[in-house]
Amino acid sequence: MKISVQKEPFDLGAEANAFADGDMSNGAIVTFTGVVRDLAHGDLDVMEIEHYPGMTEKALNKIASEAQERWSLGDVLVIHRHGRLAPGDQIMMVATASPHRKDAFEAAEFLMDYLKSRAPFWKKEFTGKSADWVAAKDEDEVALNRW
Amino acid sequence: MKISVQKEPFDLGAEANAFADGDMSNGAIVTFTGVVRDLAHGDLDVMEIEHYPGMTEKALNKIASEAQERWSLGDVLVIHRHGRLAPGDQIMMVATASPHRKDAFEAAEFLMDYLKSRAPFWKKEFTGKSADWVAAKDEDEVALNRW
Amino acid sequence: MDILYFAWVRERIGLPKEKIETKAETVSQLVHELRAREERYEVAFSDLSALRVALDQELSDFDAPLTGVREVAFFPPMTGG
Amino acid sequence: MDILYFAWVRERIGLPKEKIETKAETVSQLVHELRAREERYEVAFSDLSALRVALDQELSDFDAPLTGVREVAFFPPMTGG
Repeated sequence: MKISVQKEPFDLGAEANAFADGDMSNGAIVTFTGVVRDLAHGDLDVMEIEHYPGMTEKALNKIASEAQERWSLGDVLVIHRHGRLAPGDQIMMVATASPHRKDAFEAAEFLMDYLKSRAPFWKKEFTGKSADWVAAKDEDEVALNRW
Repeated sequence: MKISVQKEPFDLGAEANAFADGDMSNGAIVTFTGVVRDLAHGDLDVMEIEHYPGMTEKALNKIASEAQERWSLGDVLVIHRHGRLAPGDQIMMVATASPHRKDAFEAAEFLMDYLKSRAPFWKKEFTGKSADWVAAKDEDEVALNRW
Repeated sequence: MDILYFAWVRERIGLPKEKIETKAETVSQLVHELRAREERYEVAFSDLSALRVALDQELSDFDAPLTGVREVAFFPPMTGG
Repeated sequence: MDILYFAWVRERIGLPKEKIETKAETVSQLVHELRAREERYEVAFSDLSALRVALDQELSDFDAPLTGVREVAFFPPMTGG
């Protein structure tokens, strides 16, 4: 299990290869990567991600351990950035390995659903004229009911 | 949309990075990678994948196009190898990009479910003492009912 | 008409491809003709539920008509992914 | 006891962290005390449904007891991923 909370960019390809190479016995590998996007207004300059040092690592470890208990998984990877990011920058990724594709997919979706609303990160969007905290979405809270 | 049926290995990391770089406007990127594994007996030497040249490319294009019609997707990638593979070798990968994580996940699962039983590939497993065609699984046929 | 065989169907019949002249109007009639040829065909086609058929590279059914079809392929259920 | 504030709660209160002495037995009592201090606290805590609380870095509830707790954090619903 690798959990990383970091300011620095990560290399999706290098992380995916390292994850796959480290887990040869599982036939199914799923990755999810989140990218800063500018859906709302088309004028996003910067996204700033605040987090709660200490609690963040604990929360991510707990979420990843719970995934390993609920599904038949090999390794699990969670990387989440904080600090200033620009549109197009990769914010986070998760990876799961399992003997079964269904488990790998479900565990990755579970990790994402929990990351969205149970890991202590907060996003603030800066445009030329405003700076707004991103509001939590009801649908993200609802998504947790699935698990 | 990139569809590749190839004998050569592919580089998961390089493919994932190229896919992500080619699609900056979608916030959610999912990849699935299939690896040759030896679950049955622990003595797999080689897996040989036969396919139906011509039909394979058509079937993969059709599956990928259907995914793009059913979900809100940016780019879609499908790579599938044929020929001789050893345990630990990567057989295939799919990648999906979407503004929404749910769409990216569902489309990737859809692609996998259809690849499993609607793309003309057949696997034969060689061990020290036997050579057997892999039987299609009922559960893979059942998985299609979801879509 | 080109007839293609894949996986264990190819192995049982002993060749990947052959050209045949046929008046069969449906896939079923074609299968009937092939089975009558030799034992290796009889064996390969003995359980149609274990076989799939593609007409001109599109998955099809054993009832399907062969009108205009140039390529027929027989194979076991696919195991991709 | 360390009190931490994040995101707009931090901005409204104007500081990320403070040490306080309190006899509050639950989170609710602590919130009540803080609200009585100054208007910026009153504003930040005006709608508890828009807030979350963590006790010693574990998500908790406003009814939870503070016995033995060393670190309380207040913040809006999280927006990770």
